[in-house]
Amino acid sequence: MPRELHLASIVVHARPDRVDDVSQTIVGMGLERHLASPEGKLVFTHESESARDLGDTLTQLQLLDGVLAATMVYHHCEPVAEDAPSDEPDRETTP
Amino acid sequence: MWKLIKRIWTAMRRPSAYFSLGFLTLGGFICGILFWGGFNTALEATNTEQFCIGCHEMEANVYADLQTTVHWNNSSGVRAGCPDCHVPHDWVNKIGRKVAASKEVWGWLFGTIDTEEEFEAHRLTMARREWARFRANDSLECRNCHSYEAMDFAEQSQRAADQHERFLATGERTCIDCHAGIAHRLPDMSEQAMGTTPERVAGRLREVSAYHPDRQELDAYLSARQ
Amino acid sequence: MKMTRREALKAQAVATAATAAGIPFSAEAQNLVTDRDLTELKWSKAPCRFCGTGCSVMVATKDNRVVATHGDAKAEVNRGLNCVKGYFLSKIMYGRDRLTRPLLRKRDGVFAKDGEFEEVSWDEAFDVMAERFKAALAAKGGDGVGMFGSGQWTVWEGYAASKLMKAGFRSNNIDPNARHCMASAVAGFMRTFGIDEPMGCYDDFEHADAFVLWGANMAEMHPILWTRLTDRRLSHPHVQVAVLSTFENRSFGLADIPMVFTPHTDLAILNYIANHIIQTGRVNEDFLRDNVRFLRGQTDIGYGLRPDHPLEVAASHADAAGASEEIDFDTFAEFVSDYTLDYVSELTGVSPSKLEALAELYADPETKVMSLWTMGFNQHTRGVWCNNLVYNIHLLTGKISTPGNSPFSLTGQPSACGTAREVGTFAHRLPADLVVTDPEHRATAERIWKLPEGTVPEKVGAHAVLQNRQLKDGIINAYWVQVNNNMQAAPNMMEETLPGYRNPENFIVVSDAYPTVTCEAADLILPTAMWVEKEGAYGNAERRTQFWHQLVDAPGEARSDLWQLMEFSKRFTTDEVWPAELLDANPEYRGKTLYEVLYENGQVNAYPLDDTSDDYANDEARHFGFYVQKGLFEEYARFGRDHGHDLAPFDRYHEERGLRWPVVDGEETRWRYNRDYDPYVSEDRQIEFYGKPEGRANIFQLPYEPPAESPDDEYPFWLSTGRVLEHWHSGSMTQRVPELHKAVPNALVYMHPLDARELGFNRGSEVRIVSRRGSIRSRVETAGRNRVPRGLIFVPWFDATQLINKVTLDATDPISKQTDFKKCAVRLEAV
Amino acid sequence: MRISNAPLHAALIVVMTAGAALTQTGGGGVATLRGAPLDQNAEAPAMRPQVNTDIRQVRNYPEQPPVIPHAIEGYQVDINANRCLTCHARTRIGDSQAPMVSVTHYVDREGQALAQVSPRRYFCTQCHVPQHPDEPGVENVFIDIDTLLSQEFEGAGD
Repeated sequence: MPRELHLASIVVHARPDRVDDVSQTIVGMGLERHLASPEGKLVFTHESESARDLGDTLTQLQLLDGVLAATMVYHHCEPVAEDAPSDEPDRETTP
Repeated sequence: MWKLIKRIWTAMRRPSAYFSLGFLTLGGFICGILFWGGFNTALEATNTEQFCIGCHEMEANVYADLQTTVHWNNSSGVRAGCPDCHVPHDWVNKIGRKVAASKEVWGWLFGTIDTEEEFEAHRLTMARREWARFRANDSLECRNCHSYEAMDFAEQSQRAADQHERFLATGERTCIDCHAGIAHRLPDMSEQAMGTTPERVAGRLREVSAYHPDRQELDAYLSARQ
Repeated sequence: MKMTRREALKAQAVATAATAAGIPFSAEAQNLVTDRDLTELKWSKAPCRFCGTGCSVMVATKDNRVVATHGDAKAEVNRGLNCVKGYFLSKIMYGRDRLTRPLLRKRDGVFAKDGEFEEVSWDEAFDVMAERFKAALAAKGGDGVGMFGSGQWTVWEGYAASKLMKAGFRSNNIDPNARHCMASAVAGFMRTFGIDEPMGCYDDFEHADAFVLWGANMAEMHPILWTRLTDRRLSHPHVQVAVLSTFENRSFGLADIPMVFTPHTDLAILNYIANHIIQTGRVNEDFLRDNVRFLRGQTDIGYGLRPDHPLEVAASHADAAGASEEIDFDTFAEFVSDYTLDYVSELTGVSPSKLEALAELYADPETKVMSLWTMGFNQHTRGVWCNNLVYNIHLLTGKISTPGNSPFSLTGQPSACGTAREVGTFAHRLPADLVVTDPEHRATAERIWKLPEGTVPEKVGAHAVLQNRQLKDGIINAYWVQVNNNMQAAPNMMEETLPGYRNPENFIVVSDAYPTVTCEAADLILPTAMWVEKEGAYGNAERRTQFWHQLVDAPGEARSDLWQLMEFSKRFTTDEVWPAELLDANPEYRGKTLYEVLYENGQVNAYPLDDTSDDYANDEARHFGFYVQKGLFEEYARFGRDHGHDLAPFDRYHEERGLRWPVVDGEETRWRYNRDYDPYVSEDRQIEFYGKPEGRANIFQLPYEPPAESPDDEYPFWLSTGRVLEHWHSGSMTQRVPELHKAVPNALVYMHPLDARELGFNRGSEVRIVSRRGSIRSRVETAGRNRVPRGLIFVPWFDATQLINKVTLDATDPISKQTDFKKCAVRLEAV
Repeated sequence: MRISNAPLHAALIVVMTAGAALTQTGGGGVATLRGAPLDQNAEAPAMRPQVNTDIRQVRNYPEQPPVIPHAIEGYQVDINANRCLTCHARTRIGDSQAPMVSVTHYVDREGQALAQVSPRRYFCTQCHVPQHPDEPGVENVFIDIDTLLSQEFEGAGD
C-alpha cells in the first residue's frame, strides 16, 4: 500500500485560563504548536500517514478538558514516494 | 651633374661583365635578405609600445586609459600592449594596417590632434574606426589571446558564461560588441554624438551606448531595424 | 530563506488556520505578515547623521529599535533620495561594540594614567573628572582646561557646551572639529561679507547654467547635491560643468571642462579669472559702484606652524595675517594683470584653452554660475584667500545673491553651520556671529545669559591645532572631547596629537558612542547616546535648521552629550571656579552650582515637561524635569532674532522639513542680500551686503604664495588626503555597517601606474608612506575611482588601521587656523 | 580576528623596555578597530577582488538599495557612457537577464514619471556598491523587521 502524507492545521479554542495546560497536553499528543492568541485560540499542525489518524486526533481534541472547540482548517494529502523524500529544497522563496 | 647620373644609369643597364650569374643571384638574394630584414626590423620597431606612445597624444590619453585596465594589470601578469590589439599578427593584415596607419603619421605631422581637447573631439571617430575594424575581422586581435574554445565556464562568473554561450558561441555577436571600452575610455555615446545613421549603429553600438536622457530615437531606430 | 516542501505546506496550513482564527502569525511561519497592527511601523523624520547636505530621512521604529530608513520624499533637499551611507543609517547605532558604561583607566582600584580601562559608574567617572578639572582651574584658571567639540553636536548640545566653557569655566578654550573643516570658509565670509554662511541656497542648483567645482568631489562627498547638479546638467544640454582638482576623481565623470592643476595654484587661477573679466571688459560696473569696496590683504603671513618653525620666523607678517587696507579698482586691476594666461598656464599645468573656457563661464554675462567648494579651498594654508578670491570673481560680475548665481561653500558635517558656526562654539566666537574680543558682544552674551558683567573672558581660546600643542606642552591639563575622533582627524599625530593625550600631566575625557582611537588614547571614556537616541537639531549648509525627536532609547548607560554637560555642571560651584572679584561684585551668584547659574536661570528651564511630545520619549527632559531642548533653543534664538539670524519658534521645526534662516514673519529666506527675497535689505537697495559698512562687500587683492611644504628629492610626492563616498570622516559609524565596510574595507594609496612601476610596486603591493613626521603602511591602487597625476598620491583617512594623519603636516591657514590636509611631501618605500 | 599577535608582542616589548612608553602608547585594553598600538603600524590588509558571485544579498529593509553582487572594476559610468545600464536598462534585460532598474528610478525630483531613468539617478554607485570579502572588524546587531516580529510573537506566546 502506498504511503500517504496527511498534513492538517487545527484551530483549538481553549478557555483563556486553561491555555497553558491544554497547550501542553496537545503538544504531548504529538502535534506542533504554532500560534496562540490572548483569547485562547491556538494553532496546531498535525502530521500523519492516514486520514483515520487525523480524525481520531480531532475527536480527542474536542473532548479535552478546557477545550471549547477544535476545528480543522486545512488539510493536505499526498502520496509519499519511497525513494524520494519530500524534503527536497524548493526554489528560493524570497524574491 | 646630369652627365654623372646618365653615366651611372648606363652602367647599371649594361649586363655585367665582371661578376658571375651565380654571384649576382646570390648577392641579390643576400641584399634582398638584408633589405627585407631591414624593412621588417623597421616595421617591427614601429610595432612596439614605445613607438606608439612616442607622441604625446597617445601617451597622455589612450595609454593613460590603458594603465587602469585589466589588460595592463591582471592576476596572471599577462599584459597586452598597443600593437597586441591594434595590429594584426599575420603579415598581410599587418602590412595593410601599417599602410592605413600612414594616415596617422600625416595627422601627427600636421597636428590634427595636439591637445587633450582635440583628442577628445576625435575620440569617437577614432574609436569607431577601431570598432568597425574589429567587427569586420570578427575581433581577430581579441581572439589572438582569447578564444571561445579555450574558455572555462567554471572559472567564469555565471553571468559571463551565460552571455558567452548565448551570444559568442552562436556567432551572433563578436567580442567588441560587448567589450568596447575595455581598454580605453568610451567616447560620448549619446545619440547626439553617435547619430543614428545605419553605418553607425549597424554594429550594435547600443551595447555600449546604454543611456542618455534623450536617446529614445536611437532605441526606436534600432528596434525598427530588428 | 530556504524552505523544504513540507515546511512550506505547513506554513500554508498555519497561515490558513491563523487567518480563520483571526490570530496574527509570525514571519517564520510565512513570508508575508499581513496583520496591520503588527506590521505597522512608526515613521518619523530626522536629518541624516552624516554630511552637511542635510538630507531628511524617514526612520521606522518598532519596539524601541530602528528597523528601516529611507529618503524623505517631502524634503526639499533630497526629495526621497539618499546616498549609500544615508540608506544604511538604520544600522549605524547597532555596532556590537557600542559603549554602554563609563570606562576609567585604573590600577589597584584608583585612577592611573597608565592603568587599564575598567567599567565605573557615572558618579565615579564624574567624581574623578571633576577633581581633575577643578585642579586645573585652580592652578591656571580657564587656560588650564579645554574642550574639543564638533559640527555633529546638536544645536543645544553645542550651546550648552559653549555656555559651560565660556561662562561656567570662563575659558574660551573650546573649539569644534569644524575648525578642521569650515574655518577658512567662515573667515572668508566674515572678511568679504561680515556675516557667515552662504547668501544663496540649494535652489541655485535648478537655476544655474554653469557649475564650477573648486576642488570639491561632490560625486563622492555630497552625493545628493550631486544628483541635483547631474539632473540639471543632463536635462539641460546648455549647462556646463567645470571640475577642478589636483587629481581626477569621480566628479570628472560629468565634466565639460576637466582640470587637474598643480597643488596650491588655485590662487593663481582665481586671479587669472579676475584678470580675464577685467581685460575683456565684462566687469559689472554698476554693481561695483553700489555694492563693493576694494582691499589689499596682508601678504607673507606664514603657515600657522609653531612660532619657532623656520617658516614662521621667516614670514614677515605672521602676527597680523588678517590685516588689510583700502585700495581702488585700478590698483586691483593692475595687480591681477600679472596673472596672464601664459603665466597661469605655466604655473598650474593647465592648458590655456581650458583656463579660458573656465574664465568665460564667469565672464559671460548671460551665464549664471554656481561655484562650489569645500575642503580643497578650506584645508589650504591660504584657504581664507581662496574663499575671498572666489567671491572676487562673483562680485566683479555681479553674479551673486540671485537664483543660479551663487558662490556656495559646502559643508562636511551635519551641523557645522547649525552648531559650530551659528551657535559659535569656536574659540573666538559667541552665538550669531558675535566674537569674544568685542566688549559689546560679550556684554550681549552676558545680558542674554543673565550673568554678571565680565563673566565671559576676552582672550581668544586655543583653536584645534593649538589645543593639541598646548596639551603636549602641558598648558591645558583637563580636556574633554565630544562627538569626534580627533586622534584620527588631527594633523601630525605622532608629533602633536598623541603626546598631548598621553602626557602624564593631563586628564583626557572622550565622549563617544564607539571605542575610537581617540578613546584608546583617553583616560576616561563616556558612553554616549547618538542620533535618534535623543532629541536634536542640526543646521545644514544652506542655513536650514532641522529637528528630530528621540525615537529609541540609548543602550545601557549611554547618555547624550547634553545630559553629560549639564549633569557635570552640577559638580561645580561658582565659588570654586569664578574669581573672588567677580563674586564680590555680584554676591547673588555666590554658592550656586554652575548648573543653577547656567541652566536653571529661569530661561532654559522655562518650559515644563508637559510641553514635550506625547508621542516621543525625551530622556533629558525627563531627567532634568523641564523641556531642556526648548529652553536652550529659545534662549539661544534671542541672539539672532532681529539681527539677521532669526530662527522660527521651537515647535515649528518639529513640523517642518527644516527652515532656512533668517525666518522673518514665518517665512524663510532663500537668497540673502537681495531685496526680492531678503527682508533685511533696505527699501532703496536691490542688493545690500548688510554685514559690512555701507552694505558693501569686499574685493580682496591677494597674491599666489607657495605652499608650506612641496615635494623635493628626498620626499618626491605630494600627499593629498580626503574621504570616500562609502565612509564618513573617521569611519567610526560607517565601518560598523557591514555593507559599507565591505564596499571599501581599507584605505589605499592611489598613485599613478608609472610612478608605481618606477618604484617597483605592483597594484596591491604593500608600501610605507613616509614624511618628515611619521609613516603608515598601505596598499598601492593604480586603478579604481581616482586617476592621480604623476608625482601625487591620494590616501583617504577613514581607516583606523591606517592613520594617515601620522604623515600630514600641522600647517594651517594663519587667518582661519584650519589645517592644510591636502598638501605635504612624502616618499614611498617598499615594505 | 583582525588583531594579530604581532603588534601585541611589539607592545609588550615596548612596555618592558621603557616604562614611560606605556603612557605614550598603552591602549588600556579598549578594543578599537585599530589592530595595532597607536604608535605602530600593522601590516596593511591585502587587497582582495570584489565579490563576483552574482548571488543577491537579502536587504535589511525594503527601502535599502541592493548591493551589487558582482565585480564592477573598470566599469565606466560618466557623461559619455553608463556601463551599468548596458545590462540593467529596461531595454537591455532581455539580453542580459539582469534585474531592471527599479521603477522608482523613473521618477524625477518633482514626482513626475519619466520615459527614461531620471538623470538624478544616473550615477549608480552613489547608492549601489560592490562588496569585498573582507569581514568588518566588529559585528552589527541590527535586527530586521521580520526577525523582530517573530521574536515579538514568540515573546508574547510564552
